[in-house]
Amino acid sequence: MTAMNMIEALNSAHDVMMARDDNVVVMGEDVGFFGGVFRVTAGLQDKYGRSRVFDAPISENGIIGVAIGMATYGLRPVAEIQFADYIYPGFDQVVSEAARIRYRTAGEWYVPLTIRSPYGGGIFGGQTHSQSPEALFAHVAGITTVIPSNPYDAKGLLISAIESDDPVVFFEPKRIYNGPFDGFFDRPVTPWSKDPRAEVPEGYYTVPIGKAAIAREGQALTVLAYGTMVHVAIATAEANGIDAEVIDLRTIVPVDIETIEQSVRKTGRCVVVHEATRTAGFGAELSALVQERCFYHLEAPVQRAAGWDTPYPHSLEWAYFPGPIRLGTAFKKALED
Amino acid sequence: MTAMNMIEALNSAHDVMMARDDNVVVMGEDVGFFGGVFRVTAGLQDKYGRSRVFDAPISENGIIGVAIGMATYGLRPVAEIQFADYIYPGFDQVVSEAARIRYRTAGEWYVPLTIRSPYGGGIFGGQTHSQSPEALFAHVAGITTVIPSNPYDAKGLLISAIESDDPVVFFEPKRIYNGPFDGFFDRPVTPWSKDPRAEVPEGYYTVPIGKAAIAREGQALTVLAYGTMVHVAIATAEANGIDAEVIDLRTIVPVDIETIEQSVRKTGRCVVVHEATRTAGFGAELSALVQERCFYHLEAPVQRAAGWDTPYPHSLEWAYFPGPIRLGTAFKKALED
Amino acid sequence: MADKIERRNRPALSLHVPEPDARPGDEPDFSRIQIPAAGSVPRPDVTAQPAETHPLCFTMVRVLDDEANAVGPWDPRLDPDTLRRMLRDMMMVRAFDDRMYRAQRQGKTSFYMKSTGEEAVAVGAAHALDREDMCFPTYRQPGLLVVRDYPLVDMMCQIYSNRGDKLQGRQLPIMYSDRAHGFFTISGNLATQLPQAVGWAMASAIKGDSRIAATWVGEGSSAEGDFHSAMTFSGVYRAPVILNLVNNQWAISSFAGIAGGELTTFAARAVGYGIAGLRVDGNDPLAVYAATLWAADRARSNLGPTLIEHFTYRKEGHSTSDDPAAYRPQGAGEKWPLGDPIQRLKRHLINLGEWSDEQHESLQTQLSTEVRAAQREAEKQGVLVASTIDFPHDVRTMFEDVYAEMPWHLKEQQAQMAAELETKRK
Amino acid sequence: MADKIERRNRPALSLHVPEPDARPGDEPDFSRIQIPAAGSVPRPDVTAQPAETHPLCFTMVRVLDDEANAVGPWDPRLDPDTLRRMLRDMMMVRAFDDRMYRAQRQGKTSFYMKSTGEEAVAVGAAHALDREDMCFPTYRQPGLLVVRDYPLVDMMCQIYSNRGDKLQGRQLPIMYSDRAHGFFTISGNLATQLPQAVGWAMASAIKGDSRIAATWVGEGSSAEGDFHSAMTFSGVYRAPVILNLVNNQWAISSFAGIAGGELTTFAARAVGYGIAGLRVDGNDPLAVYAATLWAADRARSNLGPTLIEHFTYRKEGHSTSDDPAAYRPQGAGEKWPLGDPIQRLKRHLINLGEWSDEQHESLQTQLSTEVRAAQREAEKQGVLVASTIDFPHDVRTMFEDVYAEMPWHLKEQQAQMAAELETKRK
Ligand SMILES: Cc1ncc(C[n+]2csc(CCOP(=O)(O)OP(=O)(O)O)c2C)c(N)n1
Ligand SMILES: Cc1ncc(C[n+]2csc(CCOP(=O)(O)OP(=O)(O)O)c2C)c(N)n1
Ligand SMILES: [Mg+2]
Ligand SMILES: [Mg+2]
Repeated sequence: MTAMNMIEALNSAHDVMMARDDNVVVMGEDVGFFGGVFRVTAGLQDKYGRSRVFDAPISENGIIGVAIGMATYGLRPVAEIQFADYIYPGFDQVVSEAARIRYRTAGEWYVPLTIRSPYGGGIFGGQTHSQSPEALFAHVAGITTVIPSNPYDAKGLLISAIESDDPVVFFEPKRIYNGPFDGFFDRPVTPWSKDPRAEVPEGYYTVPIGKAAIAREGQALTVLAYGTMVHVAIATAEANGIDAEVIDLRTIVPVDIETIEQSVRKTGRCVVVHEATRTAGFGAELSALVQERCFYHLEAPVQRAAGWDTPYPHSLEWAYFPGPIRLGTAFKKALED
Repeated sequence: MTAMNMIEALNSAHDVMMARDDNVVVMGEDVGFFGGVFRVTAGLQDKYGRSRVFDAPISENGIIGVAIGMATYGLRPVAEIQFADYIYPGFDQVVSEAARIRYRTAGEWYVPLTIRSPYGGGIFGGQTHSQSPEALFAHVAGITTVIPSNPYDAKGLLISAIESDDPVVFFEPKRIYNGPFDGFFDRPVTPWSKDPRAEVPEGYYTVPIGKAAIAREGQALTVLAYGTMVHVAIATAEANGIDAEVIDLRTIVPVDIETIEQSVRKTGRCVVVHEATRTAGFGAELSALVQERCFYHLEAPVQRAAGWDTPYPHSLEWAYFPGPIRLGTAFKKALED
Repeated sequence: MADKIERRNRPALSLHVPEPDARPGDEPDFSRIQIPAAGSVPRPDVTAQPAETHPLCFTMVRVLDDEANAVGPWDPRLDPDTLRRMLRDMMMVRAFDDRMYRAQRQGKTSFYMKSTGEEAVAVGAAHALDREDMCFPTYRQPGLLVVRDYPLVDMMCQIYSNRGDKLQGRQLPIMYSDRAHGFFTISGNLATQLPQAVGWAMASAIKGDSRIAATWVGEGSSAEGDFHSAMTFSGVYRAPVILNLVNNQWAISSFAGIAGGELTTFAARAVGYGIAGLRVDGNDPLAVYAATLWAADRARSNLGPTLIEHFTYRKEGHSTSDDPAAYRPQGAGEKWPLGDPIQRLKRHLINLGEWSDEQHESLQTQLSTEVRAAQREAEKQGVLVASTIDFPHDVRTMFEDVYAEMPWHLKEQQAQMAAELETKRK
Repeated sequence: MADKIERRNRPALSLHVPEPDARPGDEPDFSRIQIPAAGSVPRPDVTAQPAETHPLCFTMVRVLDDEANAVGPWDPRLDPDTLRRMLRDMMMVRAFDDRMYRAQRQGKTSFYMKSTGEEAVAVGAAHALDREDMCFPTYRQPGLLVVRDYPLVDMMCQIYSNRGDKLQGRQLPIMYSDRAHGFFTISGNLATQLPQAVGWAMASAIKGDSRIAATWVGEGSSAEGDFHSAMTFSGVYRAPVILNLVNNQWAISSFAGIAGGELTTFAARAVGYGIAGLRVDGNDPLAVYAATLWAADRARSNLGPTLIEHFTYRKEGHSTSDDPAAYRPQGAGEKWPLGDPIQRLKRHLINLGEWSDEQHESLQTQLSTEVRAAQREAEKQGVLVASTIDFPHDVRTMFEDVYAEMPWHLKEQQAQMAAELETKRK
């Protein structure tokens, strides 16, 4: 066990998998010699050579399309999209190709591709370094979408993603690369090294895709969250003295419905949180699922606390970000009614 | 007034607007001399000339990107994407550009662009001529998404879309271009000419964006639908003798929340239907909204009846399509509980 | 409202919109098409620098001359058996097309697309490739399957979406897929196969394999961003891939000028990316064969990709959903100055004394019989019946292969669907 | 698992991954860069066929020679006042960059990007364009705004996202936008501006206007599909647009070879699309000016687009978030064989007897004073303070301009946000 931050844990996942399976290759803008703008692939080119870790032209369409071709050959490409905001030029290859090739060929070909991308706000990145587009992928049958919230999960889930025989979109909450962020932007940041979830085994292990974790147990209220928002949800509960059960979904699709149902049946109240814009966000799906499946256990409407339906404005970042106040309001509303 | 089918009504909307405003130009694959693969732009090149109606290279990215440039000059381009399934290569230009330019420039530039595209299944078009991607656009702040269900609305809404100073994604349910389809695929199709909603004024008129219509009044149950599904919902109600109120949303975003709330408050029961895949579809947003805003009026969980979470399979079309049986089951469930 | 028009002392700008030389009612007009003499184009060494091939992008590699004799440095000097087999394969594609087109017209399936007039493009290439090389085609290269002896019955079952369809009725007719025959699943979204082919080829290079990839795209579809990705990535990493651009002059109703064909050749794109390029008479199976072999040898020597423009003509409608009489002169295909690939190879074989009209006719009959027999066989497994719930495939299969393992929500939906079907059946 | 490797009697394939000539620790190595003599390139008539320009894509239009004298047919013969103004504009860009870079380092804003070494690219072009022509830039052409006298204070307020920022703090620093100055809003998503510029130019042509458009893209970003769209559409419709490709050798940490620069020039792309192309010494303001004017005249004559590759060097880091010492030799910029654009124009003016070291120094001081004064002025309206809810802009503005009219759901959210802020303030 070593204390690793998210970046180190993700780097380690690459390292472990590249050593185990020489079909694993890494491609993306600036991922080669430089090791990625967030350093997630640092050292890999040195260790595994230029034909397994290399820079790609600035073409997300090309990166994903080429990676699909590699995957159908039998490699397990890991493609980095520098920021999730830049995945759209490659959207057709994800939706029409990666997601559909297994189906289209009745299983004759499949796409063991991992698309990694830093996502989410909180770093003053402005409109195009802050987006959370997970809902767009959740709607596409055939895509698995994974979002870790701590170093231990990040490594274990990335290994599972690389081992998955299906295309996985793996979003990394960049705000918590270096330390958990509780949404109190005016307080000093604690690094991961102080956190038990940063105790990461050096070797191979997996965290299963499709299984949520209970990040905080509680009786009064179920909070469904993922990524950075897990930490904000916990901090909100604590700041308001609310006995909330915070579920860290970890995988968005397929979502762990059992864990969700169990918790909501117990608490009878539910708040869904995410950083993405609210309308038609993944929170809508969660809210719909909960009320469909736990309607008679619900004592109040399922609340959503999310990013506003606007682009992510540079200087108004902390007005956009769904911090402890927005969450607190939603928690209280869910408890009041 | 003339009886027009959807295609004629849409063609007429183009004609009216091109005659009124010479900033209106039309571009897309095969829309020029040929008049579009569904003939929606037939005759326009002849009438308005090649520099206002012309064929585009097969590049949805180019079509949308170029149309955005035209819109920022001050034209009102109407861009046809031949099938909604082919909009993904142009997705970045829609999401990152069309949707954001007004915001990014604090209103200094804006994008009066209409993107028209036939969408939905029911014509044995297989996986890539059948998709319903409206939820992907609903999640993008800055985009207005409009879906008509009959010739009168189609013309009036398309005129409103062209006049809108914001980018509008205008999806045309291709299954009902020639006649309303009630989901009973084994019965003969009635042409629009037999339907009062096909009585369309020849000249200028508008149907407002953001306003739903009550397609069928009822007391027992509220059904939220759009496009082809409006007809299927009505037929389902009738086939099962259910006194359902069917709301034709017409605009997805911004959705007409007042009409929805009023109806659900009255009926206490709600079913949301669409053809798109269920998970993270627009039905999730509708379901979430209804339970958030009408929770204490709801006597049963909001039900969703939708396309399955699979690609649209060619020969199993009628197993995929959310027809009267799937809807009937949902209606009954919403009434039973 | 539009910006106020600024003209000052400048002349007014105007928009140029390309228009084909002839429209319905006009005589077909191919006078602007320049056809270099067969044999007039040099053949660079396979190890040549890309720049040495660039002049070839502005002319045309042709082997069969007007008398159907093979001339010049690109003559692949094939033995008569191979030539006869190529002839047979092209004839088979045409016989198959005719039969299946008719089946669609008879309502036995929803859709069909022919490759009439373009048979040489796929058949010539498939003969020059190794059997193990991987193909990433569009919908107009069924010839690849025919050359590789993919069973006709399997093709037809796919077209009928019937019980025998290994794709379980999921794909539009003619969207074949067969891994064993090195034929990648055809996508409905144009041009997506291009970067995929490049990626497959890069993977082959990464693994030290020896197989190369070949891909095809229409001139119309070459406007998609995927084309640019494929050119860029294949050049940068010297991927062992052949990028075939089939310029059949039309993209549904849009002529090649709308894709940029008015400005230069499509082969010229190779120049801008610094990769090898060839422009080939696509109705000349020997030229297609020779160019493909040259490009394949080059790829196998780690010298990277070649872009080949196949200059040909889409003789019939785009698909069964199309009527070209609405946008181009009738009978244009008959007047195509590069002739018909089957007729040209037939004549060549006759010139060589290796074929005769009688043999040709009897082969024709034999192929037609084969196709009919296959059709009978295929139809035993059903045809597509649109207005039915007697689906050829168990509806439960519909939920398979979305993921490797079926997640809970698909299992639930699968059960709902089964119940729905029960209700429907009642 | 990967396909079984097929090799038979074939040699093993291998992947080529381009690598720059020097890495940290090495001496900067520009020995592979070929620099034709200034004045050696012919200047085709503005009405020339595109093909006549294609040889120019493989050489370099240069006006200022090693002694900083203007030579050859591309010499635009500018008067000394214009030359001095160009010099001043480039110096202003550099002074501004230095100051704002420092402001970012002092924590006054979140981000900054310099255009050091590349000032001629924007400044030369802006002088050759009409004031009414429309620019679709990237983040490395602030020179366009400087030439068009956009107030420095306004630029700075944008950088600070402060109360004076007309973009209301919504955009990342340096993502300027100003309609009145013909400067289109910069996008964070690379290359999207290219087809937009083409569309704007097409609109101008449709309306019989006389204004043309110009756009810029980095060599790295030219790999995006948008580049292909822009080349295709502008060629097909002969759009009056200038497509500038700024090859500054680097895209963050990736060298130009990763974008295809190992294979041929970027200007060569023009050949493949059949449009006019030029390759220009981007550190030579007179060459940039002359090439732009040529392309502009051509566009104004309805002769369509020109692709111009500006060959230059990104002397500093990609942005304040980058440290080039991690991937390229230190001091490489100093050794760039095409020199510094400011020094070259300065020397040229001195050669002409129209400038002196003293004048240069005093201008330098004056510009620096101007910039500082502007900075003081701008800072009166605040700087970016990250950890605060004392937002420079009323939070309610955040919900404006998403749509022309605010829909109900944004109104609700706006009210919620206002309440939230109240709670926070407590
Ligand atoms: C992304 C995408 N856009 C549009 C279409 C609709 N479409 C199908 S075929 C076709 C024409 C293709 O022409 P070309 O590439 O020249 O190929 P050809 O049919 O001539 O073989 C079009 C526009 C599509 N299938 N995919
Ligand atoms: C679509 C997209 N992909 C990736 C990025 C991240 N990114 C920002 S700048 C840059 C490098 C651009 O290099 P180049 O085009 O050469 O321009 P330069 O910075 O050299 O001026 C990258 C990869 C982005 N902004 N947008
Ligand atoms: Mg074609
Ligand atoms: Mg660069």
